[in-house]
Amino acid sequence: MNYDLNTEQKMLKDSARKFFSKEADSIFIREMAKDEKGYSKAIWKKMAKLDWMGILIPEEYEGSEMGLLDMVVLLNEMGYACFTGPFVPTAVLGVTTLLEGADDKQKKSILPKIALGKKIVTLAWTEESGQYTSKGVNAKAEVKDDSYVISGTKLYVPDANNADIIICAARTDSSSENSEDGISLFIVDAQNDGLNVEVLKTIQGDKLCEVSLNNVKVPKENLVGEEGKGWDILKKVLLKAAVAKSAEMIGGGRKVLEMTVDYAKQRNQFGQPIGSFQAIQHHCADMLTYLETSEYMTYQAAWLISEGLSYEKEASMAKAWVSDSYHKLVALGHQVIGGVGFMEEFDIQLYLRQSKTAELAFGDADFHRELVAQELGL
Amino acid sequence: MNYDLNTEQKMLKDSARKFFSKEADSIFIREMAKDEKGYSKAIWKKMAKLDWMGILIPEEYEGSEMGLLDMVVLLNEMGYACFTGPFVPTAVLGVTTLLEGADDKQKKSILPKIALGKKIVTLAWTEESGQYTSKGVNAKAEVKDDSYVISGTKLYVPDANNADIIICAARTDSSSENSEDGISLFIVDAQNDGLNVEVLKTIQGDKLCEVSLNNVKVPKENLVGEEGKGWDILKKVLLKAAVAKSAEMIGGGRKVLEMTVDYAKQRNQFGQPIGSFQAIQHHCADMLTYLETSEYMTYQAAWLISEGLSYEKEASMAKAWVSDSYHKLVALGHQVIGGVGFMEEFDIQLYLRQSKTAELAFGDADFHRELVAQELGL
Amino acid sequence: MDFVFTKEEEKVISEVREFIKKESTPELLKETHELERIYGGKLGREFIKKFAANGWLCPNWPEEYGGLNMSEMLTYMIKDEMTYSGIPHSYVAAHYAGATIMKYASDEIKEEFLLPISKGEIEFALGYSEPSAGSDLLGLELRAEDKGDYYLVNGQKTFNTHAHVADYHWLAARTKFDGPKHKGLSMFIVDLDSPGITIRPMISIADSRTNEVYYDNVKVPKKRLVGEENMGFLYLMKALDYERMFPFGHYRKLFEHLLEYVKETIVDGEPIAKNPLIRQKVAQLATELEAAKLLYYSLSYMLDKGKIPNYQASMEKTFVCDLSQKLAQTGMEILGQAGQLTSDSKWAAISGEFEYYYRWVIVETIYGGTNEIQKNIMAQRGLGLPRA
Amino acid sequence: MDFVFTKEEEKVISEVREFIKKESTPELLKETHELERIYGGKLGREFIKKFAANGWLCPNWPEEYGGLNMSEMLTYMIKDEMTYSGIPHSYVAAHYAGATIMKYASDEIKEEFLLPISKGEIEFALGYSEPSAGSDLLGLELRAEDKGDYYLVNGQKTFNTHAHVADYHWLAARTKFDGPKHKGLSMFIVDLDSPGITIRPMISIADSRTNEVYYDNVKVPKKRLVGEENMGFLYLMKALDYERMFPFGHYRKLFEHLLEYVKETIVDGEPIAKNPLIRQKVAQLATELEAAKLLYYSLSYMLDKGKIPNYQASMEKTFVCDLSQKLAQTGMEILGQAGQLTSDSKWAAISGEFEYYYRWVIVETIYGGTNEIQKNIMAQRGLGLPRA
Repeated sequence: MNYDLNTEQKMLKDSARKFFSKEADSIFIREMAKDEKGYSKAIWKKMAKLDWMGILIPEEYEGSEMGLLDMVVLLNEMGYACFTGPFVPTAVLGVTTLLEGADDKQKKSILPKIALGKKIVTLAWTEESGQYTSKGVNAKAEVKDDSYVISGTKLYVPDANNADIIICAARTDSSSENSEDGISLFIVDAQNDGLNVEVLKTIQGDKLCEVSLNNVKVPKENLVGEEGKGWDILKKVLLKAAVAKSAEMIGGGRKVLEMTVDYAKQRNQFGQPIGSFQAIQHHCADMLTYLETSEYMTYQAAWLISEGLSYEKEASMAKAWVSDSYHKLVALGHQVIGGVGFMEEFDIQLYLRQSKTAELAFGDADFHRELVAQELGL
Repeated sequence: MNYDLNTEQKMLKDSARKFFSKEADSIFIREMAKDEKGYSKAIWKKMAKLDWMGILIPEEYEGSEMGLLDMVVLLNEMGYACFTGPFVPTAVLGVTTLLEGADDKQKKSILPKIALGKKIVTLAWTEESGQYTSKGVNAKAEVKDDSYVISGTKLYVPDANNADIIICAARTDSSSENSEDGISLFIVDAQNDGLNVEVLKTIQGDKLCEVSLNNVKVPKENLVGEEGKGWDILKKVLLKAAVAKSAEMIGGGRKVLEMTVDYAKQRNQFGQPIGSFQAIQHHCADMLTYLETSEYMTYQAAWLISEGLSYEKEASMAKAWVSDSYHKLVALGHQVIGGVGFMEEFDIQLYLRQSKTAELAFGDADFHRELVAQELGL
Repeated sequence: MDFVFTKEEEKVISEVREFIKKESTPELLKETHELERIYGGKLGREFIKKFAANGWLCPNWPEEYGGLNMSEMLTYMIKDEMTYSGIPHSYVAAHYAGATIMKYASDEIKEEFLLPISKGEIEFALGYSEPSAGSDLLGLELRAEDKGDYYLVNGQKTFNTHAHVADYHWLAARTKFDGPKHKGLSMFIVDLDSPGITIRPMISIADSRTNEVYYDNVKVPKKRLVGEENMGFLYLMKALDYERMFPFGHYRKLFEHLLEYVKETIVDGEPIAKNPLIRQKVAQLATELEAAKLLYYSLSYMLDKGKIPNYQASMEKTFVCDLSQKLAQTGMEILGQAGQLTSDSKWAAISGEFEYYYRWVIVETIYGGTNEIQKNIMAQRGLGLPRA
Repeated sequence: MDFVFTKEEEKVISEVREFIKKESTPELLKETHELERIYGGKLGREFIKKFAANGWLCPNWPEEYGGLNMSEMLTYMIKDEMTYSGIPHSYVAAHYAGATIMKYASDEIKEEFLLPISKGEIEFALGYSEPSAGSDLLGLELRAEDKGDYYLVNGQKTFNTHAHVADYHWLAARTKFDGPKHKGLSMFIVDLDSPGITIRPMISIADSRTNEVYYDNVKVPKKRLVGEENMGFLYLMKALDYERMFPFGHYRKLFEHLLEYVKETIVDGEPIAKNPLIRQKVAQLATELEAAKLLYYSLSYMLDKGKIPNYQASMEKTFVCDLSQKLAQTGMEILGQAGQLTSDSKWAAISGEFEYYYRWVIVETIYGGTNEIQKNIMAQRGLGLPRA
């Protein structure tokens, strides 16, 4: 076992830390939450120049082919900065879906553009129920001539408002008793007729969208993978995205712990720093424990994925554990910081919001515990 | 609203406190856990003289007809002393079952004897699954001539080893799809042929028994209530017994809190009483909160029952809340008392054991929360 | 024992309920929500004057001061109903300062303030916290110097929630600058439009407003000193004992909305009400709300018997505030993705109430004395454990 | 990064597994269980001598002292396997005292003790706690007075778990009676059959035995002083840093038994494995065991890199000990009524293992430093928070 990042990963981590602290301070984060698009094209271009979009993309498609562990290193820093925007939808969700399911032609046409920062992609999976289940997919896609025609409403689609391409899950066959059969994935041009995107307002101000599809025509060659077999792809994407989301959470958690401990050292009450009171010390110790266990769980899952080993159980364990832990960590941080932390201008609140949306994204703790139970043979 | 006991109840409480501290110190409690019978006949007689067996029994059957709230006052003190034995099986389980279901003749023949301390009664409900559910009742009773013939194995029957009469739940009809139909209750003489009792060893050393019935013949007139309608009786008995058990737990909880606070005041480490450390203070404050909320919940449920008002939701809430709270309270007490409390000779361990058996008796917290959900219309 | 309200109590409370139903408008409820349920908004003031005309704002006060001489039990019941129904329910003058004025202030102050308070005509803003005085109130440094006819006040307050809508400041100030800290505080009633007072907004993560209040050579007439000079800390502490109650009708209502949601919602073709996990969560919340209710009314019962709750009030406060956070989190778990949407989102669940409260409840375990301080009180006053 | 063991490590551990499988008997496991897994029983001694002959008792020790010069990672893996398989795994000499002897003791002591220790031939009993020295070790009062050739020792120890089966006492005593408390302790190795030593049993709620040890004018030869006089507290603290590990293979095994039970059990006609509540509980335990594993091996990784875990060891200890209590409680919830039955009851679930562990785990968050002390360490050493 080896708990350390390698030299390249450490460099990536350092440069990401510097990048975000320079480009995206907490004032910027607040602006983006209110901003219609929620991201800055200028920063996007800089990120592309750093080759971050292509971390998961094989070299043949212009990526750097580094793997999910490296992506996790970067996302950790993104979470530390509370940075949002279309990066994860594009470089994780979009790329992973295409890598798992797309044919060479599709990959060639999209992945290099992603790697160069020229295309923003997202995945439209969940619908009204908000559930990452096969039963939750009810949009319909019917064959008509050389096209599929898709209708339905996808919800909670991250950054669809910014996307050039929306990979959309829809049902091509409803006849099977097993709801996992009959789901297909389509590469949909966001400019397509009949497609409408509306941003939903969330507690974090990240851009989750409603994507309405009203007889949207998609050429047959835009089918990703086999018709009706989309669920096999989605299952893998879910777990990888869950690990990516865990990485953002451990980054946020690290920042919250730092803020909290700094405050506890500086704030005096009753003639001494509040950090000298046992109750505060124990809150901080609990936060530290939540954080370090979360880090280990996340890195382990990411490493397993990067190595091509079996990762299902560990990925779900990570998302379940990190979701719960981050929630508790932030609550303790607020409790230590007290009234000041309740104010909009203190940064911990940004992380309170982040923790809630991250908890819900790609399956919450209960959801992933159920997957763990399945992996245990229950 | 009135949170106070009335004068008679206070007197009952005081005299019970005195009685148990005189008759049943913690050495005695330890002896009884190892004793084959688990109770002292001499003390039983004294308790009978105090009219405690008849608290729930109407005056016409020689009881004092005081009601469940008064019983709870007494049981609170019994729990405080960690006192076990056939009192609850007889004076709560047995009496309540008979009051809910028996006919006048049956009552006349048994209740006065209970009131006078001359009969020990218990209720044999659960079986191998240990579940207080209708599906859990699978012993069979078949009509043969003027008798029912009962066969099956009842488990976790409290004090069956001491009982003169075992009221036994068995299935007289298995044809209905609804498992609640077809259950009947029988008054069974413990000396009956084919009936065998074996004491199971528990964590507390209270006397839960296996009662095997092998073609036990019971006269038809020993049927309690209508044939096949026993479940209606059991449902009520369950909730009343659950409240009685909660009363024992709040008594135990009070004692544990006292022991813990005493210890925290006397024990010095780092040059000061450990009770001056904030971590210890907060443990104790949490214990106090668990205790007082548990007391209120228990008394409210008991009062509702005593007044003949609707009590189902509050009774299940009480058992769920008290079971969880008592468990946590004892755990905190152990944490404060530390190594000394891990030793057999320190009394807190008696309450650790009591809390576990009480948690399981008459439905645990999960079980009663499910009942609460039903009461909420879910 | 007795765990129901009397017929008389039920009668009064049904009148209150009736009145609120008739008189509260959607606009009032909106204003109240936007003001985080404090008193002082335009519609709130109008409503409360009518409400208070029935004596319901300070029902436990003597009749001469505009009360009804009613029991604390009824007072608590009315407060519960006020919180439940979404009308303004956070009052400084009526529910914090009033009792102290009645007990310690000069006749002149009593005459000037008590009736207008109980009639809902004027409101105070709490002036305790300062940048260096949070949990440790004795750290407060705002100075009031005796200048003969008046006190000259200089310094800064923070987290003074009602200041932007209230008429007066219920001000704790240091009047003695040496000696033991707890023997140098005094209480004042200060016109908030006095020259030299500046009020600056502080915005919370629940979008609510609280304030910094700056005093720059503010002259406060001597007659506005409450009780004796340098006895302020005693008054503060006593007031906390008498006044500390934490009604939670709004959380009861929030729970009811959650329960309705659970009954009505079908996910992936299954009613979520059938899901054992959700059943457990909802039942647990209901159980804790029941326990909170019993704690809440135990305080009024004690008061009616002439006993002063102290650790009991800390217990109730802590229990309810913890519960509010559990409720918000559990609700969010049950609502799933829809829970994160704000009230103005088309797909928001339960009108975004949980999204809002999820942010709001952060402060519950902090203000009015943190959980940590309350637990110290329970341990030391309730159980006699020694101070460090 | 890398989250699997190397092939070499797997090879060693499979040899260990093989050996244990072959050599451990039901009688040994029974004795071990009855001795609460400490070393010192008759069968245990026989077994461990064979086991230690492979160098597996102190694999990280240098070869000259009977070790294999192996990595800490392997040492931790072997310890995990030992706990998992139910053989004796609580050693004072090999796992607590040994490293301190190696680092600080005289050559004479090293020569006399280190090889016998690593060969499993002798065992020590920990002699730290006293009636007035629990969490506060500096409160210890047992006196060792310098009498020229020997120390004269008087006083009382308590909770000295191995004393009734061990050969030597690893004794902390006060040798300086004035000045700062932490500069007056010394460590000794004392023959437990020395005249003047009395050992009295203390029985725990898990039926295990620990001891009070009384010293009445016991003469301890000077050569049995470990390291320098009055440096004992330093040695103790250093030893804690190096030696604090908390293997939990026995809890992993307990969980596996619970998982099997859940898979096999049908209640009221339904497999309990289908119950969503039980699924959540089991999955949560599995998840926490995974986190515990990662914490556990992080310590050995640090050690192999030459870093000394301090707050990390406290974290692992606290996490595992909390987990043991959750496991016991959750197991009991799942087993229902059958869980309360003791191992000799016909209807006991999982041979009464949970009933037993339910009692045992009480001590986990207490001994070896309470959770409260560990959290102080994490806050102060791990996060730099100031002492009060």
